[in-house]
Amino acid sequence: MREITLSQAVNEAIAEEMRRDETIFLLGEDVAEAGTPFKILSGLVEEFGTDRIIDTPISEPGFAGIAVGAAMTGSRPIVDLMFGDFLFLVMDQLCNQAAKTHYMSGGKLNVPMVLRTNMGATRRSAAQHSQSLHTLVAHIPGLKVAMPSSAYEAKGLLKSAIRDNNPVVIFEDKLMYQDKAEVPEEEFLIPLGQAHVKREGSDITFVAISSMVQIAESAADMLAADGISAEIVDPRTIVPLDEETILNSVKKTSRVLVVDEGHQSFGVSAEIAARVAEKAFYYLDSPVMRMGAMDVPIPFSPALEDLTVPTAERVYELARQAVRGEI
Amino acid sequence: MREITLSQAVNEAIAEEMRRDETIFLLGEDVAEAGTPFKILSGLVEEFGTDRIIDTPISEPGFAGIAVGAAMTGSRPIVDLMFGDFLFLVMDQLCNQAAKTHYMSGGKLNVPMVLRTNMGATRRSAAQHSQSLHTLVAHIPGLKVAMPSSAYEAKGLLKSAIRDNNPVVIFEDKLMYQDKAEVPEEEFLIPLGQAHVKREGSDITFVAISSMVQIAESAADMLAADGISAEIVDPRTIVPLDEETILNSVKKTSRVLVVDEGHQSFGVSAEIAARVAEKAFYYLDSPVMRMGAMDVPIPFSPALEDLTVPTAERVYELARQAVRGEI
Amino acid sequence: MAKNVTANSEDYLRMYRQMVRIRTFEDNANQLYLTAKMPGLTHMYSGQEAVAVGICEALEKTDHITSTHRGHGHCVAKGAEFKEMFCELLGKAEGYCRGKGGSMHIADQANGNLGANAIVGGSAGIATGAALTAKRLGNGAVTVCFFGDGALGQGLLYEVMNMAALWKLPVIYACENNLYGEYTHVSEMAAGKLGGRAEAFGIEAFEVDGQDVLAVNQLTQELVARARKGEGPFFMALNTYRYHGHHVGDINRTYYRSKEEEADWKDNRDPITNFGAWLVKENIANAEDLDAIQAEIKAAATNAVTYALDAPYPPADEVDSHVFAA
Amino acid sequence: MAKNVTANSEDYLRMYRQMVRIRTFEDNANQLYLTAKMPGLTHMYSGQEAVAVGICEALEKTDHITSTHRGHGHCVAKGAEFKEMFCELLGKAEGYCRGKGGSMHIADQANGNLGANAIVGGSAGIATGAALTAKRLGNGAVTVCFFGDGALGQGLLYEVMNMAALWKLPVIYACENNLYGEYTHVSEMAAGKLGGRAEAFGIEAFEVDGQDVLAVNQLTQELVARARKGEGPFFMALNTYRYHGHHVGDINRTYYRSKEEEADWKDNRDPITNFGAWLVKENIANAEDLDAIQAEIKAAATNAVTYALDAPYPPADEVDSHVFAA
Ligand SMILES: Cc1ncc(C[n+]2csc(CCOP(=O)(O)OP(=O)(O)O)c2C)c(N)n1
Ligand SMILES: Cc1ncc(C[n+]2csc(CCOP(=O)(O)OP(=O)(O)O)c2C)c(N)n1
Ligand SMILES: [Mg+2]
Ligand SMILES: [Mg+2]
Repeated sequence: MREITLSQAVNEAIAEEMRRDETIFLLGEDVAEAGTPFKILSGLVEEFGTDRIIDTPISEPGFAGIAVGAAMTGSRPIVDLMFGDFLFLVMDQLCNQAAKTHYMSGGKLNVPMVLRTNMGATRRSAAQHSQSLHTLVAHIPGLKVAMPSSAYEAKGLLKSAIRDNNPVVIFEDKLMYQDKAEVPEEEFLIPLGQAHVKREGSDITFVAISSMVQIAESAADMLAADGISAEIVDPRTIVPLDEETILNSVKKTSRVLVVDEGHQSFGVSAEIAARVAEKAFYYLDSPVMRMGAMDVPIPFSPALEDLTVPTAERVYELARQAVRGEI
Repeated sequence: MREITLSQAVNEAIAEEMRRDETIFLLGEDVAEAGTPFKILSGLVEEFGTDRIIDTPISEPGFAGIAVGAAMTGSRPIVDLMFGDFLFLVMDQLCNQAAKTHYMSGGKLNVPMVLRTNMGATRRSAAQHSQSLHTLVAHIPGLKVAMPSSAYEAKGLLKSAIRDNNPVVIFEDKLMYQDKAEVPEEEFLIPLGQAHVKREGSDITFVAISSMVQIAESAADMLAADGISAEIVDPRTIVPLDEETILNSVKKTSRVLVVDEGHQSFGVSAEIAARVAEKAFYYLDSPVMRMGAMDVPIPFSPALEDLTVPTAERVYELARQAVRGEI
Repeated sequence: MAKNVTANSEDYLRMYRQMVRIRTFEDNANQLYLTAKMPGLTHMYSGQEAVAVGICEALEKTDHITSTHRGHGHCVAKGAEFKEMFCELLGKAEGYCRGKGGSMHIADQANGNLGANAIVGGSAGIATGAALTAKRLGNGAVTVCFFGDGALGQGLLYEVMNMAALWKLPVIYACENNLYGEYTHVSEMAAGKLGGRAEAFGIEAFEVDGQDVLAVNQLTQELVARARKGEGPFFMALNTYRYHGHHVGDINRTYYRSKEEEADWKDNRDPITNFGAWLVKENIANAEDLDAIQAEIKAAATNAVTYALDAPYPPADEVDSHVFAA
Repeated sequence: MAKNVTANSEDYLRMYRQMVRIRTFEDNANQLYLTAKMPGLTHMYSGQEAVAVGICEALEKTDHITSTHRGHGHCVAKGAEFKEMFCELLGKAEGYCRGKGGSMHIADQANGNLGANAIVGGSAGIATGAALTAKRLGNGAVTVCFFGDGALGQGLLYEVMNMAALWKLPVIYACENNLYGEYTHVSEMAAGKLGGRAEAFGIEAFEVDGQDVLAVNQLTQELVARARKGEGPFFMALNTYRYHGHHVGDINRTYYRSKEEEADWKDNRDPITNFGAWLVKENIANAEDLDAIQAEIKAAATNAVTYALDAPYPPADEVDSHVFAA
């Protein structure tokens, strides 16, 4: 199968959906001629025009709010939020308005919008351009949250998100934009709320989110050399969360390590760990483990930054100890 | 000992600290003559003047940002955020600026500010005035988060928060403002990061936050009638979290139910449950349980709203089943 | 009060009726609250009727509005019915939002009301987005964004006014200046000139007597027509006054405005009384006609209240429906 | 270029030196990036030197500034040293922020620089808050808030300008209009007139040639003096230009501005060249003096770069220090 980059996958997903549905438009900073600083959207303005690929001023709360209103009145806007760290600026529009409108109106108003943004550290971008803030929106009822782990997921999830009748926030790992994966030429969708067992195994389950799937795969390779078999579950969306697939895996392996790039405390890894501890408790052979980013603002210095996020070595080490009964 | 309301406790704490330290001032909407809509701050402007009790326009991001800058330059501002739901509006100033400044400056700049706000549903205030959003700030490194469970805690924690050299967010339950508790006349502080064992017990631990301590107490009373002894731990601050007190209690009782009024999924209850599942795993006799608010926007209708938050009956029921081994 | 260029007797009487309907709705809501039959809090629109009616009478059903915490007036003016409104205020299943929204989130999408909002200034983006949809679809719809003087403190408004101006969106920002945000006077909350805040973005700004329904209606008709032609956005400052406290029952705060000021507005500038007098003077109606209208509306409100009080709450299993749309 | 009323030869030469120091700093930073010695990204201030220097030379050490993502110029102009700055850019322990902040968060609190900010417009509140402290303490300090034309899109700015105006705070909002926010022209981002956005709040607004260090300095001196007397706040729009791409290495984007435009600014409006020529014309320095200054600064920069490249990274255990202050 052909391989394309995650960036191309996003571009294709948007182009395909925009061709299909006139009500879709996209807005954000430097999305048109510039195609975003990451050049993810290059070419779209040439095909769809500045009427549908709209450059905004640097007004995140404002254009997020505009998207909410457009979505309530028959449009399907896609918001491009240049960095995930800017989520803090749009929280009111996203969480007080978009997330609650359907419920508050007793089901009469819909907000079918997608907010695409990114996450991920180790790009030496320092504390305000390196955060992985998906937990914040996952905590707010009414928002769906997708976490693609490769170009394949990026395309399939984004297409589903665009067709969904609810506000969906999608986090792309900015270090993965140039990573390639096999992506079919034919149209496909990945449903929101369906986890993927990325690798089967029997001794321990890794629940790994976004780029942490790659980390988990490297760790699993290292474990294999020790004769330890790891299963990898990629939830793909954290809201809705496919609890069943996760629990089934843990029930089979009896051990779990949740790996996520958000800060560990009060993070997504806590939710998954808590569900396992509640619902697969009697199947567990060792403590529920998790690994997130350190609870520190992301430092600029490369010497420090690399210490803050989960690595394959540390995942491997922790898993090995668990399987050996050392934890 | 004399009893005062939570509202009076907050008022006293601010007045005492402002008398002690000229650099403290307070700002927010209708805080001066009006003394806030809840009348919590009545009398302060008469004593301290409009120079130190400052009415602002309806500009939450703006005055939060002003507080950050004032704090960086030698003031100790207290921000009054009228409803916890407006946190979404100040997230950038709080989480990208206040929380990270000390770290990003390598320890050279401090942001000694307090943001007081509230939480809590069942006041028929609907989806945008009923949220309990403490998880959001707890997830961001650099912020401390206090959750007073009575007038006593409200006073002691707020005084510590004002003296702390970091940004501290303090959530008062708006249903508790008129609740009375014993509060000493003499000056006292409650250190941030020290849990309180509110009631000793042997069969199950309730970790209960803010007003959920009252719920846990009612449930414990009901359990006592069944011959079941519940211990109640009130963390008092969730950042820093006094993990040791919680784990010691669980190790003793071998069962835990975390009760919190934030939405259950991806909430504070998940973090505490996950820590227990990791660090007290071998002491547990039954699954780690938690109860938060339902994962729905808070509905207006009284018939629905009361279903969304934990109640003593449901806590009692769950605990009883756990102790009887039915879970 | 100047005759509208385009309105006829029927229009005038409908405006009168709509203003009376708002006042009557609020009187009943107030009573429900004071007798502890209404849960929660609500904010009375009484005194500001000419704003909502003058504006909404210049709109089509297919035009949109966004509303505020003080939103009953907008809702009635845009075409809502008493029964569904009272049901909503009481948290009943037959309310416009099945009781889930309540007073502060009442919406009526069938009539183009995108909803009240409990975040001051929170709907400025929504209104502007609705106008963007209209522009893209080229359907000629106009959106009016209602907000109070207090909302001028919110930065979001300036962000979206800038975009509306850049993109020439068919949206009208209607600032109801009732002089106070809660207990603070507009002069302590807003530096400079109100209209200047729109003019800064190249948006034409207008000021109008918000107690004069015809003046409001005339100006709105002009602006709506221009907005439909792509000449928007526009900004209107409407000078008005709220009769009640900030919210129902909130009556004992005398420090922020004087009883004389209140009396002056109520006695001399009441939009319904004045418009009624004008209708009589112009021989469009006589005093008995107006009394009959009032009586009829009062009876309709009483009926609706009775109905709503007896109506069922939503069933418990609705608590977790409508979190996500299908 | 008009002589300053208050400045003398020494002042002029210091301004010249400071502009050269900024340009030289940036040339070295650019080189470090292009040779892959510098981690991350950085935004060059080259071309805008007269703004930072003209303003900061009118300030005392005890006055505050807040800076932006394009902040090296402000940092140098407010008194920072090359060594600590390069160490910071390279993530070394001796950097102003122990390597934790980097280019986008460099701060130098000893000289009153409250820090660069990677959130566009993010420091508007901080600057205004610093001015509130100054007003409360009555210490006469003034704060200058630097921001780009792009930051005019952020609502926060309007919220805090309103409060600054209401409370008469000693803060100067300095908008560096270099015509672009990333790859978008200011005319596509900002409707209306730049200065009008401050005047809307009753704030006096000024426009000045940001390539003329003396004009900038003269205006700032006047405004700082007035702000110290309680006549603030003020707003300045400074017309300027950035020579490099939006960030270092970002050079292949020709669609948003023309090579001719770039050449025009560099060839005809360079703040250093023009000020140098003026110094010679006024007999304050001759060409050799200026060459010597340039050479000396170049050498100092080279030394600092060498030092910083060899300097140690912070130890691993610093990763979780400074999360909370003691
Ligand atoms: C963001 C936000 N801040 C504060 C409040 C609390 N609040 C509700 S109404 C109000 C005053 C609003 O004043 P204005 O906009 O003039 O409307 P009015 O009440 O006069 O109709 C305030 C401060 C809120 N609901 N939302
Ligand atoms: C809130 C926010 N939105 C977007 C960005 C991405 N960004 C960084 S610099 C920039 C352009 C800023 O333009 P301007 O304020 O004119 O400053 P200049 O780069 O021209 O100095 C943008 C959009 C950001 N850092 N912060
Ligand atoms: Mg008002
Ligand atoms: Mg610029």
